[in-house]
Formats: sequence, C-alpha cells, structure tokens
Amino acid sequence: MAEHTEHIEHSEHIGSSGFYWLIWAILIVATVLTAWISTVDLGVFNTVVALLIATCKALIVVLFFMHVKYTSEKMTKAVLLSAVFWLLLLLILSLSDYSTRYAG
Amino acid sequence: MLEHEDRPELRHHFADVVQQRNAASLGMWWFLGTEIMFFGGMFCGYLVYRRAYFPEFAAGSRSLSLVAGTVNTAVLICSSLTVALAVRASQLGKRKLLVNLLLATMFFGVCFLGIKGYEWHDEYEHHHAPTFYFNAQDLVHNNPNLHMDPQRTKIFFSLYFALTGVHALHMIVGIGIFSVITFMAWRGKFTPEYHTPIEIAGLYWHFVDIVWIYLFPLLYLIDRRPGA
Amino acid sequence: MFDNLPLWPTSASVHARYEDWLFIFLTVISVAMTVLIFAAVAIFSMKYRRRHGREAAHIEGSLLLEIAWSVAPLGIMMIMFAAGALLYFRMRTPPTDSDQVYVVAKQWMWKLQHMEGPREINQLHVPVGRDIELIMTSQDVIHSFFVPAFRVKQDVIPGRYTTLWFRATRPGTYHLFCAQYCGTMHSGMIGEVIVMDPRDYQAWMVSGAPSGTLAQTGMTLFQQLGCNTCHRSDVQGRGPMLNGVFGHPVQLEDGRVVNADENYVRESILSPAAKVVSGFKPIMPSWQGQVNEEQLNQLVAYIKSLSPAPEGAAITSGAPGGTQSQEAQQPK
Amino acid sequence: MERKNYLNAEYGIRSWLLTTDHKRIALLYLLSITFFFFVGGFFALLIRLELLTPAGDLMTADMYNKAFTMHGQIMVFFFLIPSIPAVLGNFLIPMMIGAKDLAFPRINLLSWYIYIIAGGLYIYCLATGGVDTGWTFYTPYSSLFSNTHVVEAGLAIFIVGFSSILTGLNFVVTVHRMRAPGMTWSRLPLFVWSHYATSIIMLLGTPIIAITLLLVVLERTLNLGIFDPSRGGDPVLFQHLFWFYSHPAVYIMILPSMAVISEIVPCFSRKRVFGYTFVAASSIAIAAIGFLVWAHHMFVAGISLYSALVFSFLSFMVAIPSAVKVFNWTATMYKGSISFSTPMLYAFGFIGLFTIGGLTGLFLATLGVDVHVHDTYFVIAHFHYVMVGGAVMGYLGGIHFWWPKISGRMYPEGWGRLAALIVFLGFNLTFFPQFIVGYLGMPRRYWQYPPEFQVYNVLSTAGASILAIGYLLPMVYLLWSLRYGKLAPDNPWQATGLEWKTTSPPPTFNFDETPVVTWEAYEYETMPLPDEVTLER
Repeated sequence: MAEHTEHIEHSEHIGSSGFYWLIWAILIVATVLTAWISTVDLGVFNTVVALLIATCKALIVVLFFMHVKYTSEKMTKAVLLSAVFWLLLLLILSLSDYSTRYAG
Repeated sequence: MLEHEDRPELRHHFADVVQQRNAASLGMWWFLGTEIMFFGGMFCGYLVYRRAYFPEFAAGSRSLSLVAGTVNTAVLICSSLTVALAVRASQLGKRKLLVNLLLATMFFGVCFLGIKGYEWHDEYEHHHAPTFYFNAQDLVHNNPNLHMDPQRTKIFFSLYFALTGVHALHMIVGIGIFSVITFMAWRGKFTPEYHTPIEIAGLYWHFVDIVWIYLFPLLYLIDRRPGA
Repeated sequence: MFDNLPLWPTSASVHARYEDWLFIFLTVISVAMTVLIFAAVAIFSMKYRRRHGREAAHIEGSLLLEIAWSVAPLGIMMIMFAAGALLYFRMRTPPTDSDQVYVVAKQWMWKLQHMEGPREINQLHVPVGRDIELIMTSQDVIHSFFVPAFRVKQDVIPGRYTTLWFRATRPGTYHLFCAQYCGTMHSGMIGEVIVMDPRDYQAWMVSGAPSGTLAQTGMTLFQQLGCNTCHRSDVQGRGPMLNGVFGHPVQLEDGRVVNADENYVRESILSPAAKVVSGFKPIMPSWQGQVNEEQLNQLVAYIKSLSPAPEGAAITSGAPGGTQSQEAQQPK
Repeated sequence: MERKNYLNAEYGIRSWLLTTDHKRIALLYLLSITFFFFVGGFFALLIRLELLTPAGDLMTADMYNKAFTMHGQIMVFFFLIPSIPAVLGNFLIPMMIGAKDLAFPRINLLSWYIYIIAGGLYIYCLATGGVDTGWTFYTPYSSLFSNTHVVEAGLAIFIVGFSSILTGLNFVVTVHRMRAPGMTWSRLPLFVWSHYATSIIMLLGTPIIAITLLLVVLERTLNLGIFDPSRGGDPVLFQHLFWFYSHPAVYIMILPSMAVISEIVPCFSRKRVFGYTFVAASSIAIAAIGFLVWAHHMFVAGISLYSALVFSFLSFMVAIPSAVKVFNWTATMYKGSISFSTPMLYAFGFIGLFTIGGLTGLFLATLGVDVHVHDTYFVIAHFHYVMVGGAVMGYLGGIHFWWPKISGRMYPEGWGRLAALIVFLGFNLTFFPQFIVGYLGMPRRYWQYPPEFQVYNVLSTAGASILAIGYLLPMVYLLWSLRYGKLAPDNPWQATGLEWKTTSPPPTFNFDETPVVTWEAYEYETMPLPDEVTLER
C-alpha cells in the first residue's frame, strides 16, 4: 500500500552493550568536567565552555542512545533540525529587540 | 512483509508493520520537536533576563547546590544508559533483562525526583521559592562582590522553578509511561520483531535527559568562579 | 452636514501630514490592486462562464508570470517599507531641544506634569509649533497614549519610560485616547490635547500659578526624603555627587559603563544596588514603594536640572535593566 | 437497502463517542465548533448592540469587556483554529491521499476529548463570571490586575493547545507515511499541502503559547514573577512570546481556508490549478516566513527601533506568497468553464475579501502608518477581513463543497447561493465602515466612544444583523437537507480528488480497495462535465 521509495526497510541497529557503557562513561566524565570547570575563571568563556560541553553531551545522546546515527530515515534529522532552527529564530529575533533597545 | 493475521499488534489502517513503526517513530520525533519549543519559550525568557540581570542570576545560581545538580545529572545519564540497554534487550528478546532494566530506569527516575524534591524543599525553607513569601536578602550577604538588587533574583528563581518544575512533570509522565511498558514487558508483549513502544518511550526519556543536560549548566553553573 | 459623518481625521501635527500622504499612497495602490483582482474575477467568470460546446483550455501555468507577479509587488512593497520606516524613524527620534512633559498613566487617568510646574489631569495644553516630548510611564498596567489628530501613539509601560514626540501645527482641541486595553474603564481613559497659540499658552501657563517648576518640586522632595545627606553637592558625600551626572556616561563599580538617562536615574532610585557607581558602596536603600511615579518624575527632573548642558538626552534605554552596558564586559 | 457507510455502520451514542474513524471524529468536531461558533457569535452580537450608541448603555463596562474578550478567545481558540483542519482536514486528508485513516486514530479521538475538556473548562469560566483580559492576555493586566477568571481561561486555552498539537502531529505523520501507491508529493492535492504547512505551524508554534499562558497562570496562582515589572520583569516579553504563536496562528486559520479555495476554484473552472508548484510552495513559504513577523503587533509597544525595522521588512515578505496564491487562483479561471455553484460563490467571496484583508495588512506592516492605526478599528476590520472574510468564507465554501460527501445528500442550491450572497453583503457592511472609523481614530475595545463615530458603528451593527442571518441560513438548510435533500451521487461535481472516487458517504475504511494513483492532480480535462440536472436540483 505504502509507497516503497519512502519506506526504507528497517534493518535495525543493535549496539553492543560495551559500547553503551562507553557512551555512559563519556557522559559522566563530561558532567564532572563541566561542574569542575565552572569553578575555574575563564572569563566569558565559562559560559561558552559549559554550553559547548552540554551540546556535545546532547549530541552524543541523540546520535547513539537515540540511534539517530544509524537511522536511514532522513525525516528524523529534518524534524530535529527544524525544531532547533525554529527555537533559534525565537531566540535571535527576540534578542534583536532586547539587544538594540539601548542603542542610540 | 507479513500479513495482517500474523501480527496482532498491527492496526487495521496500516499496510504493514514497517509502515506502522515508521509512523510511530516519526510521530514521536515531531512530538519531541514540539517539546523543544515548549521549553523554548522559557529559554527565551531565561536568555533575555540573564542578559539584563547577570549579577542577580549569578547570585541565584550560586545558592543552588552544585553537588545535588551534578549528582542528578549523573543519575539521569545512568537512566538513559539503562533505557538504551533496555531497547537493546528488547531487540534481542531478553525479557528478564528487559524488565530489570526498565525497573532500573524508573528507579533512577524516582531518585532524580527525590533529589530534586529535596532541593526544592531546601529552597522553600530559605524563602527562595517564588511565592508570596519570597525573600532573597541573604543572597546579598553571601555575595558581597555582586552588585545586584535582591528583588530581581525572583526572576531567576521563577525561571528556575518553572523550568525544573516542567522538567520534573515530564519525568513523572515518563515514569508513568515506563510503568505501563514494564508491565507489558513483564507480560511478554514484546518480541525482537515488535518493540516499538519501548523505542518510542525511550526517545521521550532521552529527550527529557537532554533537557536536563542543558538545564544543569544554565541554572547551576551561571557563575561559580571563585572570588567573582 | 459632515459633522456627523467625518471621512478623514483632522490632521494637526507635522507627523500627520506625512502619515496622511503615506496612507493615501497605500490606499491608491490597494484600490488599484483590488480593482485589478475584482475585475479579473468578474471578467473571467462572465466571459468564460459554462456554456455548452465550449471546453476549458488546458493551461499548466507560466513561470514568467509567477516571477512577474512575485517581483513586481515586492518592488512596490519596498517603497512602502522605506517610506514607512523613514516616518517611523522620525517619530521615534525626538528633537534634542524639545519641551518635555512627564506623563503618568494609571487606571483610568492621565496625569501630566509640565517642566514649568503646571500639572494636569486628562488634559494637555501645548503651544503650536513647538516640539513636545512626552516622557511616559505607568503605575499599573500597560496603557497607550494616542492622539489621532497627531497620528502618534505609544504604549505606556509600567517599570520604565517610553517617549513620544510631536509638533502641533494647528490650534484646537483634539482627542486623547488610551489605545491599549487597561481594564474596566479603558474607554473612559480619554482626555484632550489643547493646542494653543504661543501667547495664549504663555497666559495659560502663568494663570496656572504653579508652586514652582518640576525641578524645584523635585529639589524640595530631594531634601524632604533626606537624599541630600548622602548625595551632597561636594565630593565628601557617602553617595555620588549628582551635579553634571545626567546625560553622561557613568563608570560602575563592577566595571560596566552606563549612560545616565531617565531610565538609569529611575533604576538607581528604585534598585540602587543594581548599578553602584565606581568608588561607592551599595548602602543606599531602595525607594521602591516609597515614592510614587509622579514623585519619581520630580526627582528625575531635579537630577536632570543639575546637568545644565542642554543635552535633552533622548531616552534610549528600556526595561529590563535600562542598562546600555557594553555587552562584552561581563562582571568580573 | 442502503449501502453500508461510515454513518450507518454502527448506531448508538457509544459508537460515536468511542469511534476512531476520522470521519466520525470530524463530525464530532463539526458539532462542537458549531456550538462554539454560535456562542462566540452571541458575544459578537452583544458587542455590536452595545456599540449602536456612543454611550455605554446596554451593559456595564465590565460586561462589555468580558463580551469582547470571550468573543475573541472563543472564536480564535475554539472555532477558527480547529475549524477547517479538525473538521474538513480530518474528514478529507486520509481520503485525499488514499489512506484508510489518519496515522494515529486513537490520538485523533483523544484530541477531540482534549478539546471538549478545554471547552468545558472555558464554559465553566464563562458561567462563573468570565474573563476580561482581551483575547491577548497582556501582562501585567492579566497577571496582576484583572479580578476575573483568568486562570480558568488560561488553562482552557493551554489545554486546547494540545488538541491542536495532536491534530497537527497526526496530519504530518499521515501525509508522510500513509500515502497510497503513486500518490507522490507532486500529486498531492493542494488541500493537503496547505494542511501540511498548517500542521507545522501547529506543532512548532502552539507549545510557545501553551508555556506562556502557563507562566501567566503560575504568576497569578503562585506569584511567580517573570512578567512583573515591579521585580524587574518585562511585560513586553509576554507580548513577544504571545505573538510568536499568535501571529502564525493567523496562518493556522487562513491556510486551511486557502486549501479549500485551491480545490473549489479548479473544480468549478474545469481546469487544472494554475501554477500548482507555486501554490504548493507558497503554503510552505507562508508557514515558514509567518514565524518571522510577529513583532509587527508591537511596533508601538516599546520595542527597539531597529527590531521594528527588521520585523516590518519581514512582514512585507510574507505578503508575497499570499499574493501569489490570489494571482494563481484568478489565473486558474482564465479560459475556464466557470459555473456559479454555491462553493464557487464562496470562493469568489474569499478571493475578494482576502484581497482586501491582505492589502490592508500592508498598511499595518508599514511602520509609520501602523503607529496611527494600531489598536484602532482599522486593525479590527483588517483581521476580520482575513479571518471572517477569509477563513470563515473558506470554511462555509468547503462545507458546501464536501457536504454531499459528508452527508450523502445535496444541499438546496438556490438557498446556498442566497446565503453566500447575504454573507458577502452583510460582511462588507459590517466591517468596511470599521476601516474608516479606525482611521478616524476610534480605539478598539471601547465600551463608549465619541459621538462622531456613531454613523459607522450603526452601519456596522446593521451589517452584523444581516451577517447573522447569513450564518443561520446554512445551518437551517443543511440540517434540512440531511432528511429531505436529494441523494448525492459519488461525485456530484465531477471533481478529481481521490475522495470523490469512493462512495457518498464513504465506507468506514474509505475505500473498498486501496487506490493506486497513476494521474496528476487536477486533471480536469479528463473529467466529464457534471450533470447540470443534479446540480440545479
């Protein structure tokens, strides 16, 4: 019934449990690292580093725990990217007001 | 491709299980897209006010417990691991392992809520909860170097409670979903061929984890530099 | 005959003339477009109405047409955008030597204070031909100051100042409306703007017999509240000296630099600990809830009067914060 | 013996309340939104009656404020947003793409129950005294000052948002996953394209208003302080978040209506739609650019000068795809074979009124002009031209067009044309004077007003009473037709969509056999002319 070009036959990816444990270890290390590094004075880079680490962690979860790396489904990535893009639109366009309210 | 009669889980309006599974997974991904925007509204408020009231946000952030925040992040990461392993167990058809991993996930979820509840209680005791009794005068004494208006830290705590509260609500919903799924797994409803509900619920759980991965630095780690 | 059937609003300010022309331009374009579409629909539906023996033509579309009717409107719209933006830019940029009037909006009343002293409620007297700048705030919800004859409107927001300016061109009495819904008597929050010849205006000003200018009232209040015990006119005070502060950059204790405009002065009275001047301690108590909006305006006017240079300092900042701190400089 | 169809497949209240059939759920929605339409219409009538005279004499100021608030909230959140998507979209999308149902039938039913719970809560709010914040809930009035039932109203709208999200989710997944063999994206009816675009807005916009209203509710109940100016909060932030959803929400209302028009115009012109690709792409463009223009509602709200320039520019951009649609529909009629059936009359009405509504939108996007007309009746007239002249005309046109499919009966054509005419005339008489009185400076939400505005308000009220008749008529004759209408053939209009290839009314799973699509959309040259005798009764 359904159109076959769109239906990629789903050969499921089964990760090894050792790999999942490795991912877990990386995430835990990153968590401790981000907590520790926040107490080191990096100037404005404290926030940058914290968000960078958070983004890496989020990407790792999305790619490996949520299997986005292995899916042949293009829509998953499209949905994810469009939602993040829309969020950025909200943030950037709102800030276009707040960051220029004070300018002469 | 299997016929309708062979697959009791196949709903009448789908042609085959692949179509059904793809539909469910796409539906969940779109729902997560919606969820990003749901938190996004609060993130927008956060960004605007953090820019305007950085010292107030820093002071509020420092009053939160770094240890509790870090431990809770770790707890959630552990729960994500058990979910990922649970999906794997269902793919391999290991029923007992699956049930145990699902139980472990819920255990971690409850742990997280316990720690979070303890923190909230603590903040409530210190009058930092953004209610009618809000008072943050103590933050002035604790942060002599920050030039801030303690009144305005209420915005930080409002956002903190709103963000963590909505996140906790998602956790509670997640635990509810997982208890149903655990029951189904225990009854042996899932097979290596059919475990879509576990995958779908897993996606949701990982998403809730990711939200916290961002909330942790945004709320707890605003400015913890010594001497600043 | 047309008393009860007005077709065009009175236009009584310099903005009004520009706005009317722009409006006419837009109307002409819109009517032309509407006629075009209506005529096309009417002609097609008459000419090609269903008849026996005539079949519909087979047409898929035309790339050329699609491009044409995307690009042509875009061109016209860019003219609209540019013209509208120019007018808006004028409306949002008050001249530096304008007369200032402080406005406090509350449910459901307009309170106005002239710099020279007179106070009014729901009435604003202004001379013809002078640039008038309104410095407005609200003590409860959002209101909006709207004078149709001047084609000006600006929301009045609690917690900060917004401004609006106009130059009246024709004496008369004009409607003043609150345009932002503000509760029960929203429609009763109306008043009038009375535009007078400069001579009549002077006469009105004198007859009002004010007890002193706004700045003088502010000075009295400044002393009553005891502000002068710390903010002394010499350098020995526990608070910073206020002479010559307004309209100039201020170095803060945490390294930021802010411009001392109305919103900064306001914030420094209500949230003094937020922006402490370099070299001072955060010892000043907050006056939130202790002074009302009108008193706040008097204090602002007084502090302004301590900076003699005719800066006029257009208000540029707004909530939250009202800081124009350099973005890169985070607190250490 | 009547053929089995979705209406007579099962009987009893249970078979309706527990149904997962998208067509039955569509009818449940039809009933509930019609109810809310008349509740909202009742408040509109109260408003118009009060404004008949300059003095506030019919009701108290508080009552008037509640009337326009609840008129707005009911019409926007409980009628317009679900109107075409949840009724016609729900009914037609699976059939148009050759599917047996939406992807998630139970979630579809759930979304109706969520709507009903929210609707019930809103009716409770109304019955216990109502709410007076204006449909926009602006802070700090809504969060700190109003003494009315803001919490209930806010929660009701928060809840109804999820109904809208689930509908959108269902549509998107259905369009992606459930298309019949051969139904490629380039063969999708434009109705489906527009609903796809609508669904994306529902999915990505609705959560923002949900969380924003939740924050207002929490501000009232727990004294959170996010928008509280006395604590350094910025009430304008609320407006940013509110309009981030509520401007695109306008496109949630108008895109489905454009969807209907894109079906009606080719059918009654017996021609392919002109520039299919551009009409389809413009739907997506409207959905995308529609998210970038929200602060044009805030040009005088105290936002920065520069940000106002950006938003004004982007607002002009969104006008382009809307204009492209109007041009393409008009061009579709060129050298067609046009009949003046009721749906086509509504389509004419839509094109005309939407043109006026869209063009007056340019006035509001033009910064210097918006300063004057913002928050006046000019704005009221503009958005009623778009939402009532546009969206409701499209809705009524669609209901007539698919009525034979939905009910299996023909509506009385003569009455249909008469009603379409009355609606068009009544509408213009109601709202055109508001452009003038708006430019004269009459602010919106005024309970009493200066006497020089009276003439226009009297015209407007007169028009409203005509409009009311125009809206009551279809309800009467459509109900009448359920029993006495001529039995409808499967394809009374000889239209091309897949929904016409099944019986009227369709069987429970839409098609006896899954269709295989081998033709392009709108191949009207291959269809015979409809039997005039059927049409003319």
